[in-house]
Amino acid sequence: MRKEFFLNAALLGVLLAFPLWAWSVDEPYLITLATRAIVFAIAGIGLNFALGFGGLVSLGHAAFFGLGGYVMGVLAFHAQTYTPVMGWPLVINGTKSMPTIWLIAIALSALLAVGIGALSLRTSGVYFIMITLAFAQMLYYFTISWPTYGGEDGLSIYVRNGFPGLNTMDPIQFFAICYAILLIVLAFVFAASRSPFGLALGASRQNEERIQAVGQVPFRLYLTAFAISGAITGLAGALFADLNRFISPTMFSWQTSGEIMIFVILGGVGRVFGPVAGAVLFILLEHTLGGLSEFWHIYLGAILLGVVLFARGGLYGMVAGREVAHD
Amino acid sequence: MSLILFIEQALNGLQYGVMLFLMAAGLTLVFGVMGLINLAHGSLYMIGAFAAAAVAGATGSFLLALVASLVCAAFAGVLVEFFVIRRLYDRDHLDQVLATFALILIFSEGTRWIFGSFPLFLDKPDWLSGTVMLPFGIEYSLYRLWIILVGLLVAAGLFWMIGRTRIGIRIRAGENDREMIAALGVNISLLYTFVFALGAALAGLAGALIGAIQSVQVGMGEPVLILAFVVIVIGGIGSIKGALVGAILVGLTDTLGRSFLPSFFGLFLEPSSAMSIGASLSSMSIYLLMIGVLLFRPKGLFGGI
Amino acid sequence: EGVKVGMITTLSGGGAGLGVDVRDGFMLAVAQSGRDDIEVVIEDDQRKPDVAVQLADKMIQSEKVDVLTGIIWSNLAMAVVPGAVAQGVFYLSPNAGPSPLAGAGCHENYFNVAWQNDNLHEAAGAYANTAGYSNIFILAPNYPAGTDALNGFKRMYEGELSGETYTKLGQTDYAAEIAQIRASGADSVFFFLPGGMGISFLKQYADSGVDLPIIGPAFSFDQGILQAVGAAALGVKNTSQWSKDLDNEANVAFVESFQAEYGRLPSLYASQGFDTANLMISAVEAADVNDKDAFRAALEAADFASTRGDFAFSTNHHPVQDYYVREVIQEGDVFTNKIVGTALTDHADAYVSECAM
Amino acid sequence: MTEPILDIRGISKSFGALRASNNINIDLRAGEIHALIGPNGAGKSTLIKQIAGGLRPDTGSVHFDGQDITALSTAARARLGMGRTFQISSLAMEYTVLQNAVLGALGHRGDVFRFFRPVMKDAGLLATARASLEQVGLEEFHDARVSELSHGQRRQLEVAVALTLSPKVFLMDEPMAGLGAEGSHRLMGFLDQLRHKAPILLVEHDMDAVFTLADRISVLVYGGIIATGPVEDIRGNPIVQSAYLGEETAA
Amino acid sequence: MSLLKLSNISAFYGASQALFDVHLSLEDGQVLAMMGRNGMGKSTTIKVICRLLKHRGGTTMFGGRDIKRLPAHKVARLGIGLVPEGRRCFTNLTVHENLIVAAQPGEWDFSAIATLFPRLEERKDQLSHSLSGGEQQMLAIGRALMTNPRLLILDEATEGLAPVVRNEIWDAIARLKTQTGMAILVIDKSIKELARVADTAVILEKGRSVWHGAFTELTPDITDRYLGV
Ligand SMILES: Nc1ncnc2c1ncn2[C@@H]1O[C@H](COP(=O)(O)OP(=O)(O)OP(=O)(O)O)[C@@H](O)[C@H]1O
Ligand SMILES: Nc1ncnc2c1ncn2[C@@H]1O[C@H](COP(=O)(O)OP(=O)(O)OP(=O)(O)O)[C@@H](O)[C@H]1O
Ligand SMILES: [Mg+2]
Ligand SMILES: [Mg+2]
Repeated sequence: MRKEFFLNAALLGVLLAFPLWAWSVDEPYLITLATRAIVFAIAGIGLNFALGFGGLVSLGHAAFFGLGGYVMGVLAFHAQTYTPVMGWPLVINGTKSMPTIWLIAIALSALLAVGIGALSLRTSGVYFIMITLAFAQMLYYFTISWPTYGGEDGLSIYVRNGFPGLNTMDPIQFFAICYAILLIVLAFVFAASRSPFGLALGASRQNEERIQAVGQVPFRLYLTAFAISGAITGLAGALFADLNRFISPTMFSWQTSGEIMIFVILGGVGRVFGPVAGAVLFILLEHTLGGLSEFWHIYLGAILLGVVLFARGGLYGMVAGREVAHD
Repeated sequence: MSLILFIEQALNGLQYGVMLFLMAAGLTLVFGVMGLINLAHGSLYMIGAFAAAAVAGATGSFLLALVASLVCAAFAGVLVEFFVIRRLYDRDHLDQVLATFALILIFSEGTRWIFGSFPLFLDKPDWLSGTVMLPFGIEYSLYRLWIILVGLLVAAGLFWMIGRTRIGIRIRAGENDREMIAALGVNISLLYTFVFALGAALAGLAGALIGAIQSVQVGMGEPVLILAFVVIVIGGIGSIKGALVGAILVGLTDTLGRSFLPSFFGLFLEPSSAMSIGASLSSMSIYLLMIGVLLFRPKGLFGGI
Repeated sequence: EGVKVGMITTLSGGGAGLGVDVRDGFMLAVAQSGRDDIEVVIEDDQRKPDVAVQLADKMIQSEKVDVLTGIIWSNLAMAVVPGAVAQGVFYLSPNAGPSPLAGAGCHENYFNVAWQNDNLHEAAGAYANTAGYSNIFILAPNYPAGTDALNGFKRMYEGELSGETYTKLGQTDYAAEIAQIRASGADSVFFFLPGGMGISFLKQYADSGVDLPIIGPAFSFDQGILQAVGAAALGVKNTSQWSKDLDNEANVAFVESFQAEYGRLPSLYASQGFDTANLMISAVEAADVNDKDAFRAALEAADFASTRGDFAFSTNHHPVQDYYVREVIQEGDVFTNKIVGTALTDHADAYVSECAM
Repeated sequence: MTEPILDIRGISKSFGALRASNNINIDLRAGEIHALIGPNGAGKSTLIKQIAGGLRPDTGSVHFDGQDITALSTAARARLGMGRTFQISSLAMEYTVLQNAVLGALGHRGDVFRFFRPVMKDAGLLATARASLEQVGLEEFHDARVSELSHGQRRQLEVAVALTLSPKVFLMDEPMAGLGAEGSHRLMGFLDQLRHKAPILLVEHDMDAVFTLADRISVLVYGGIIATGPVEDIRGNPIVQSAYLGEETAA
Repeated sequence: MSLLKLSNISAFYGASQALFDVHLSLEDGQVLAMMGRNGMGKSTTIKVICRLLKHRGGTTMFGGRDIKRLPAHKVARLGIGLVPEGRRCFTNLTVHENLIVAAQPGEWDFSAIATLFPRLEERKDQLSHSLSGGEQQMLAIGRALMTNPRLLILDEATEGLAPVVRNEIWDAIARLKTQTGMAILVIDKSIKELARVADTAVILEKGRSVWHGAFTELTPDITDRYLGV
């Protein structure tokens, strides 16, 4: 417990100190890299909420990540071109305001998650993995062939959206926004993991019969968890789109779902900070190994393999001990 | 649309289904029966295709190439099982996901390192080339007919092994409770190595057979992997019969969707949008099928408990 | 003095062959120039748009490159190019030429050294006319490049269409489409199926008993891929702005030195990489890269010996060049292409007028 | 006599050709322990499942506290006050003993959709949980993980969790199974007290326990109830002796 | 020489020690009763014997061999048949498949089991997960017998069985002992029933074997102290 606390603090500290250092030596790219890690971490935290706490192994979280991205892209695109998103039955205009975009991304992702969840939760285990994948794949194929927003080519939003009082094009300021969101999301997930809901959700994952016998309905717990999970990942998608100032169907691809899942597993399933550690390590590896050789994926694979084989429970399992602390 | 074309497309769908079954057969075995999520199944498929291409290139013999695909993939399977998978049986499914994802990276780039970045040449042998005339004047590829035959043979063999032999019973028992089956005196480790190797060999064989009419290149395994998962989930995990039925359903849906959806939309939309709407819908069709099946049968068509 | 180049290209995974060729062609030209003041930083984009964007940021912000190049895929180019040129670097495209960047989205710092995406398909359409085809079946994957391909083809083609089909991106089995072709009563087939899709299609087509003539853009008949298609491609006509047997001094030297250096025949992509580098070198020799206007003018002049013979930029910084018809032939064990005609001469692209430059 | 709290009327259930419940009528009244005995496979657990809601009867109805609950879900029945223990322990294996008990208390209180208050610091829940753990004798094991408990300890916890629900009736499927002699004794003493709080429908093969505790016994054979009555009647019933008890115990 | 002999066994679950100093021995044809309160280490000792849990200290000898280095399946093949706590039937197999899955040739075959437990024959093709608790228990016993072991281990094998069936099982154990000379290690809570068959007994208390001797020497004093009855 103490160890885990220390690790959490160190992680957050490094994540803050590194970009500040990069800023001081004028390496904006490194700030962007850290921002990228943070955005992926948020996506991972979202997935972890369903996967780690609720045992809902979703291979379709790209659906929410992509939706968040497309919310940003579509709204900003219409704001850029001064065309309404929708003219009927009510007029909706585009926007370039980050907070508005986030709220819409969160709301729509939660809504989509409720829809997908309500259907998918009839199944369980591997069937659940595959049915969530199916939903994401459909969105993927849909966006690829949907010409309005660029199809497979995606859509560039040349200027980052605005946040009151900040210059979002400045890497360090955009980083600060993402970092603050990370902290808020972490705080929420941390509280939720210790809350009545967290306890019930965890019990439901371990034994549905048990949770029913104490008078609760697993389906409602799962659906709520899935919606929250989708909302967080959707928010990450919106941030990711703003980070790249670009959206494309790749955000919906199963590789994206897989990558988000890798962050979670790598960091430690069911640990509040696990996905943060996972995303940071993954980005770090990608960044440092990429230059080594054309065949750097081999090294990456070998390292990941080493982590699974020798570190039970991911990085957090390795450093902070195997057992997940629940209280 | 003529009836003949419809029959021909249905036949194509069936054939595509059997091809999908070949890809999925090894996966059902390993996944359904051993309860192991093996994302590297696609890599074993790729290894089979590359081994076949290399041997066919060197010897010119297609049969030798098939043997090579079986042997190499099985061997890779044994290595993987022994060094990696074996340590993961009593772990979470998610650890298996991460480990086998890592294996994909290693295998893909390893293959590219050995064979280079360009697709390889692998062709069917002369004695399987050309077409035959079927009733109704349908001209059909001999090789594709041959694949149907091999696929059905594999299905029958697996069906018999899993359902009727003691090895099959033991494998299934091991999936349920590894510790207990060992405590009853069954060498489950060895058995699992065998099953994994068999699954790998089947993947490799599929890679070689299908590689002969598709492209043999790095990354060929991943799309197949998804399809194969779709197939076995529709059919019900652990059921060979389910995999076969699921594969044929997917094959038919995909093929018929591709060939007739655009003209269907053409009935009431202008041609170019009918074309693209039809095409997008048909690329989603198998996922729609899967969702539909799972909504009514949450454990797949032939899924057990 | 000197120039720093960032190359973002695909070096791992399925599409790596193209990136490797572009890089090898590019680096060959750099080496041949004998200049030691050209520094090239190469990174792998893994064919992921977000990674490409990230690398572009890195190249521009940390490496402070003057020139970016290397991207293979249109969707990655669309992700990277607008942002990069807006930050003042030059982007020289060795492969992708999406239409927005040729039309309304053109930019003074963006130069395409390969072709606009529609060009090879337009050439195929033009060839179909000269070959006398009047009822052709056309197919391409269902994504923007596929739509562009069919539109490009139709722009030049004057005959009837017996059918038009979009396939799934990444599709590997074409039995259904081939059956449709057979049933459609077409007199010929045009297809655009890049990479493995094309290999699968050609092999299956050859095995189907349908023997209508096929035409396609060079992508499916390129040196890197032809060996994998094998005899199934023999005799197929394809359109390209380059061919190994183009008889000009620069090309002969290129083919020979590429083979000597890398031990394989150069591909279309290698030639494009090679030309891109030579264009850049010609500009470096003429102007200082820090003087953006002068450097741009030097690029616009396109004063270099292209492997394709005559080469010029139109006002939207896309090539004006000839497009050839090639036929797949066998030379000993090797399958390769031979020029059999010219489809379009001094051809620009359809979007020039939309470019405000 | 008082109105029965739990009243099962004419329940039938078939699995294919097998008739696992055959027109069963059984009731449970305040303050009593009603034991349900019968050979293995007679349909006792199947009946309990239908009462608790895990299984829908083909025909017949379940009345609880004067209300027809046949259509309600397991969770809804639990909230109405049905406490249940499983024949094969069914607990949250990764949680500690205390967490499992708190879970019961929380489920009973019903406000699970709260995201901000730490649940393991909730005094009300903790008090309920601790009290019920103490009643079954697990007070020393608060922080032990359920996966580390022995078989018998799990059975005790199972009862404790049911207690946290302060149920109106208990359905207990073989609570003694797996308990040692001492544990059985202790549990018997405990159930003896418990019946005054809430009546118990007890499925049990431990005849010592049944004969000591039960106020009434019903005998289930091949899905049908062949006899219901006070202990002496059942013990003396010749059919019960031959079909279930065997000579020795009957002697 | 003893068929089974454990001396000085210590064993751990992760970092926590479950067995400290366990000794026991069992001869061919004998029945040993292992007793103790809940959680005292009985099942853990069984796991050590079957090599499902690796012990740290002490020696385990079976049939004159040190089995410390053997994997579980080899130990089982030396002739140990286990009926584990909690049944652990293969729920995805039918009754018949459960029985033959690990069968070894010998006196106990399907028809012998069918005679012992007619109910199993009736349910032959049913998946075992839908069996009643008692039926599963019968199946677990049958499954172990089908391996035709030299040593049969019954960990609470009569749990959840109707009294008649339980009687049958005790009768069967008695018969096994006299007729086949099979050695049996049995854990059960009913001293009265154990007394029918057991020759010797060992009592575990907090991971230590605190008493062993002939079953007849078990005085009320001892059972009261260690078992609470
Ligand atoms: N889902 C099912 N499908 C088919 N048969 C079933 C199913 N569930 C139970 N059975 C059968 O119904 C009968 C009654 O089972 P039940 O579990 O109710 O018995 P029980 O009286 O609780 O027995 P025990 O005392 O052994 O626990 C058994 O023969 C069992 O095999
Ligand atoms: N998997 C495990 N991990 C950690 N500790 C365990 C595990 N299994 C058992 N223990 C602990 O080891 C001790 C001995 O357990 P064991 O199961 O051997 O008891 P037992 O004598 O068989 O009890 P019972 O009669 O209740 O079955 C117990 O205190 C238990 O908490
Ligand atoms: Mg029962
Ligand atoms: Mg025990």
